[in-house]
Amino acid sequence: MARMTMIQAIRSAMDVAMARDDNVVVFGEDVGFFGGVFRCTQGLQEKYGKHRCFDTPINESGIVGAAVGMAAYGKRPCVEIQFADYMYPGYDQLVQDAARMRYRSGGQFESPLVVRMPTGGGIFGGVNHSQSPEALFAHVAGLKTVIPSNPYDAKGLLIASIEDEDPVMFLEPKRLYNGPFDGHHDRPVTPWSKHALGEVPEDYYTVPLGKAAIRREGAEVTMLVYGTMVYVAEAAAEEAGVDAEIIDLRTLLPLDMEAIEKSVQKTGRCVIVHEATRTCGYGAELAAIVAENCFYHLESPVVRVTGWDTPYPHAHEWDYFPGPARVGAALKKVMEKA
Amino acid sequence: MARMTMIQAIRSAMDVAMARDDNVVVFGEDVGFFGGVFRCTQGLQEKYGKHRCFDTPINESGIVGAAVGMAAYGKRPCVEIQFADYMYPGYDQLVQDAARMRYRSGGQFESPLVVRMPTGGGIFGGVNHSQSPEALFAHVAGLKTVIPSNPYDAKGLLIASIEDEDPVMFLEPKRLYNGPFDGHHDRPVTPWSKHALGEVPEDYYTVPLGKAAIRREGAEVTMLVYGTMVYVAEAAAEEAGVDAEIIDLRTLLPLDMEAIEKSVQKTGRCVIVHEATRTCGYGAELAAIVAENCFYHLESPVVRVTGWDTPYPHAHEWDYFPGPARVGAALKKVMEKA
Amino acid sequence: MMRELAYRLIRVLDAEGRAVGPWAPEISEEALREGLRDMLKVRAYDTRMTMAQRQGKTSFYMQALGEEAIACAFARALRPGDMHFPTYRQQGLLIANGCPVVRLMNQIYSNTEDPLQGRQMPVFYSERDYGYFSISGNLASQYIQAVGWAMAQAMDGKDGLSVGWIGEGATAESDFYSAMLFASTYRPPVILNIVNNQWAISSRESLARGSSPTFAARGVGFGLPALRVDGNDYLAVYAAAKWAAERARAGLGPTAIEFLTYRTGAHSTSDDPSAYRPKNDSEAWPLGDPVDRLKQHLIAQDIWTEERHAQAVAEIDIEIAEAQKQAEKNGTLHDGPHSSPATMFEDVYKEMPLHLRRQRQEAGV
Amino acid sequence: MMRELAYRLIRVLDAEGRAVGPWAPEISEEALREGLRDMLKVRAYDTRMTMAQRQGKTSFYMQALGEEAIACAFARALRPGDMHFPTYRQQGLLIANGCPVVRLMNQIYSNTEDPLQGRQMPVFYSERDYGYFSISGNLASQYIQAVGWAMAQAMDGKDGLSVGWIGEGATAESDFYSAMLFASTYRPPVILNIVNNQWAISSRESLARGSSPTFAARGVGFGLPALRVDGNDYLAVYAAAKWAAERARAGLGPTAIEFLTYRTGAHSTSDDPSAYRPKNDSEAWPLGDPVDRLKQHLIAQDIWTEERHAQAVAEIDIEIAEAQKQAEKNGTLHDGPHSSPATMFEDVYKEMPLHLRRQRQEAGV
Ligand SMILES: Cc1ncc(C[n+]2csc(CCOP(=O)(O)OP(=O)(O)O)c2C)c(N)n1
Ligand SMILES: Cc1ncc(C[n+]2csc(CCOP(=O)(O)OP(=O)(O)O)c2C)c(N)n1
Ligand SMILES: [Mg+2]
Ligand SMILES: [Mg+2]
Repeated sequence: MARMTMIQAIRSAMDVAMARDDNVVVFGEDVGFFGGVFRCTQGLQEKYGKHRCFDTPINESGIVGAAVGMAAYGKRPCVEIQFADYMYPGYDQLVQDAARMRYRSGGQFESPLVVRMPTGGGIFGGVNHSQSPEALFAHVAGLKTVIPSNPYDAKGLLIASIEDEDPVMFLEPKRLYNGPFDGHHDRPVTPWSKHALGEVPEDYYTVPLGKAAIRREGAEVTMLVYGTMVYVAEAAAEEAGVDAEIIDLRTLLPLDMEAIEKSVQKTGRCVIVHEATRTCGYGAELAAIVAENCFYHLESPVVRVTGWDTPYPHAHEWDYFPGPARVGAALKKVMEKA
Repeated sequence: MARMTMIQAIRSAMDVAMARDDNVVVFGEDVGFFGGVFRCTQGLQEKYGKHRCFDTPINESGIVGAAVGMAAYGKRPCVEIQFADYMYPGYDQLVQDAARMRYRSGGQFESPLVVRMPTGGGIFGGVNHSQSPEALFAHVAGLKTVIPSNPYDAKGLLIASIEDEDPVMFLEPKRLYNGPFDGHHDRPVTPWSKHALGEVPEDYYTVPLGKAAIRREGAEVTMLVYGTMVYVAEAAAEEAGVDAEIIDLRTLLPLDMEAIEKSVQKTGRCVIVHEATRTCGYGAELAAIVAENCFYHLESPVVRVTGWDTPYPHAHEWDYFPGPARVGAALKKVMEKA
Repeated sequence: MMRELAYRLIRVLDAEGRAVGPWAPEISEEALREGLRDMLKVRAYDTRMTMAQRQGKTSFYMQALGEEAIACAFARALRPGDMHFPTYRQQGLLIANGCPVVRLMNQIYSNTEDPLQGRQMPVFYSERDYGYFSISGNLASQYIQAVGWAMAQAMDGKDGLSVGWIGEGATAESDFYSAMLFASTYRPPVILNIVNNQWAISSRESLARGSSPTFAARGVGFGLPALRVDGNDYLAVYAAAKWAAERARAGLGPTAIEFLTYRTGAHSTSDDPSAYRPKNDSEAWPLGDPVDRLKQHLIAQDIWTEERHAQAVAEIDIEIAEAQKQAEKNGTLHDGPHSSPATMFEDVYKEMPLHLRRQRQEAGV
Repeated sequence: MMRELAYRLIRVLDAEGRAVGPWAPEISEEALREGLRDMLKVRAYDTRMTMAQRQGKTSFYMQALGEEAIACAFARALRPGDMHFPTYRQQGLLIANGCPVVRLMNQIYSNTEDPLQGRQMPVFYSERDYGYFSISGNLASQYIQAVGWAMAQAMDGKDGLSVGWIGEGATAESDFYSAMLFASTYRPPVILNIVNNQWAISSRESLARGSSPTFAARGVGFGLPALRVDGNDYLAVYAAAKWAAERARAGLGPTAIEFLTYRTGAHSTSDDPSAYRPKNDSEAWPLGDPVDRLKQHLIAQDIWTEERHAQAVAEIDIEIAEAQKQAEKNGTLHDGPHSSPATMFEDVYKEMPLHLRRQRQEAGV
């Protein structure tokens, strides 16, 4: 066991995966010699050579497209898109090719690749360094979507993703790279070294895709969250004095529907929180599922707390971010109407 | 007044708009001399010249990107993407540039452009000629999304879209180009000339964005539909003998929330139908909105009938398509559980 | 100078059917006759399937009429294990590589024996065992995938190679650029073919070419060796393919090749070119019929005769007709049978997730 | 031959500061001094804003250290009404075009007078009145937009032009290709500039260049006139800009220009190049400091002295310091004030739709 930040845990996952399987290759913009702008791939080129970890030209469609070709051949590419905001030029390759490869080829070709990308705001990244595009992946049949919220999960989920036979979109909440963040931006930052989930085995282990984690058991309301919002939910529930059951989804697709249904059927209330824009965000799917499958157990309407339906602003970051105050208000709202 | 197919109505809309405003320009793959693979732009190059209606190289990012530049300059580009399935290479320009232009430039530059694209299945188009990507647009703050279901609306909405100051994604259900289609693929096709909404004024008029149309008033259940599904809903309601209120949304964003809320508060039941894949489809947003805003009026869970979460298959098209049988079953289900 | 090859035209067969000039390849008599048969087979297959579509037996078809030499000669110049990343107009690769015609027809009919289980539109084949990558509906995405495949192969130290195929119209797509760029940067063993058949649905090739005199010139911009070849000249295609393949296998990196040809037929069965091109345009085309040109060469060499030709045409037609009968026993699109609708939910993921299992149940299949 | 210009290097200033060779432009003494002052101003502005970021007054900054000649000379060679589609490293265009520095600082500080109302990260300016298009965070998308703007201008029969700007690293993006292609096909009045400062964050220019000897050679692949110019030579930049602008205004179509320079500083305030490039790399750079080179030219011509230079530096520093004080009165990022949070909901659509009005209400702003 070691103390790791989320960056170190992610790096360790690639290191372990590359050591175990020669077919694992890592590439992307600035990931080779430099080790990535967030330093997640630092040291991998030195350890595994330029054929296993290398820089690419700045062309996201090229990165994903080359990965699709390599994966079809038999490699296991784990590529980095520098920011999730920059995945759009590679989206066609993901949707039309990676996601459909096995289906359209009758199983002759597959796309076992991972696309890692830092996601989310809270770092004054403004319009183009703060986006949360997870719903754009979840809507696409054939893709899997993973968002870890801590170093332990990040490593275990990333190894599982690299070993997975399907294309996995691996979203890394960049606000969590160095420590949990509960949305109280005016308070000092806690490092991972002070958090239980910053304790990470140095060797191989996996956290299976498709299984949620209950971060806090509770009786009054179910909170469906992922990534940074796990900590915001924890803070908000505590501050609001609500006995919330906090479910960290970890994998958005496949989704742990059973965990959700079980919890909401128990609590009868549900608050969903994410940073992405609201309309057609992943929270819409969660709300729809809960409304469809837990209708007769619900005591008040499901409430979504999300980023507003605007681009992510720079100066007004904290007015945009769904922080503990807004989440707390939602908790009170669902409790009130009981 | 004239009898028009949806193709003729769309063509007439561009004709009227080009005649009224020299800044309206029309371009895309095969749209110039040939008039488009679905012939929606036929005759426009001859009438308005090669500077106003022209062919482009096969590069969707180039088409949208050039349109963004022209629109910022002061033109009103109305471009065609040959199939909605081929918009992905242009998605970056739509999301990161067109949708955010006014916002990020403090109002100095705008993106008044229209992207027309044939959408949906039912024509044996298989994986890559059948997609319904509307949710991918609705999730993006700054875009508007329109889907007409008949020639009258198509013309009025397209003129309104061209005149609109925001970027409008104009999805044309290709299965409706030549006549309404209720999903009974084994029956003869009705042409638009036999439908009241095939009656279209030859001159200028608009149908405002953001206003739904009630196609059928009813007391027992609200059906939220758009495009081809309007006719499937009509057939299903009639066959199931359910007194359904059928709302044709016409514009997905901005959404006519008030019409939806009013209807569901009246009927207490809601069925949502679309052809796109289910997870994170537009139906999720509709279900979430209904569950949030009409909770205390709902007598049974909202039900979604959608395309399955798989690519759109070729031979099994009718097993995929949400036809009257599946929609009828949903109607019975929401009624049953009263 | 190397760069100039991008602006010339490599030809081998002259007007009398002689193989002349520095590019005349070494090729056996039997290989020449095989080449001719491959092309005839493609043409017969195309004719039958176009007809089958008209007869309502399937939804769609695309022929390669007039362009047969390119895929047929290229396939024969390569080795088993090499992987083609084709467009919808390279059925010649499959036929020259020995893929049974009945397999292809099963795909066209989306019947019970369709290797793709009826999921894909006709002609969107996938035949891994015949070196034929799964065809994507969105143009050009395969081009960069071919480069990725070649990079992977090079990592493993294998001497196989991959071939990207693209129509001249689709070179306009951005993935064409990604492919040229990655090829230029990493220099993996890939051949990047551009089939310039002068039309992209209704658009002339000049729309995608712009101010550049040729498509091969694009390669010059990336510092890649680039050839421009008469695509209706079986021997020129074969020679260029051999040259590029040897370079790739020797570790000298990628080659870009523009093949000049002409789309003699409609874009697809959904298309009617009379709306956008002169009726006799196809007759006026100067590169000639690739089948006739190779036939003339064989006859000129005394290794073929008009009679043997007529006989070959007849034999091949019978063979294709037989295959068609056999395929139709497995079903046709509109009359079935097809694979079970339950297959629709398979292969989306390696293991079917809960939401899909629930949906399959809802579908009752 | 025209094509060869893509493989050479156009220079005007020699080692002694003389303007020599066929590209030496006609330019007045006053224009030369203005050019020098523009560059000094950019440098002073960069220095102050980099410092302000370090002091925690804003979140981010990007300087153009060592590359000042390119934007400054180019701006002066163009006309009001021409539109630049820049990257984040062309602040020189704004300063040379007379945009008040305090306006720029207000943007850097996201304060109450920020023309973009605090929405954008620092340096993502938009200044329509100064011919400066709104900067996008996603690389290269502006390049094809510049072509679209030029097409629109040509439709209207105006003689204005547009200029696309891109870093050499970002030429790898597909929108670079779309732009070159549309420029090649439609030949509108656009100039497509590539600023090759040899680094793209940690990547060397060769990664994006691949097997081609230059970036200008990309233009050759599209049949476009393509120049390669010493970007640290104010006169060479000015001359190339004038040449390309005249061609464009005369209806002769687009020009591609590669400017060779060197990114002397870090990529941004978030970056520390010591992790990926040798410390003395920047000193070894042979093209020299563009400010020194122009200064030397002026002094050699006897229209400038070391004293006047020192005085100009001091004056400009005071001017920038004054502007900074004024800007800080309007607020800084972390201490505010900012525009009202309600502005966050504005300008998403021309008119605020119901769902946003509801959200604004929910936000209580
Ligand atoms: C991304 C994308 N855009 C548009 C299309 C529609 N489309 C299919 S084939 C075609 C023409 C391609 O022409 P070319 O590349 O010259 O190939 P050819 O048909 O001549 O063999 C077009 C525009 C598509 N399939 N994918
Ligand atoms: C689509 C996209 N991909 C990646 C990035 C991240 N990024 C920002 S600047 C940069 C390097 C650009 O280098 P270059 O084009 O040479 O410009 P320079 O910084 O040298 O001026 C990268 C990779 C981005 N902004 N957008
Ligand atoms: Mg073609
Ligand atoms: Mg650079």
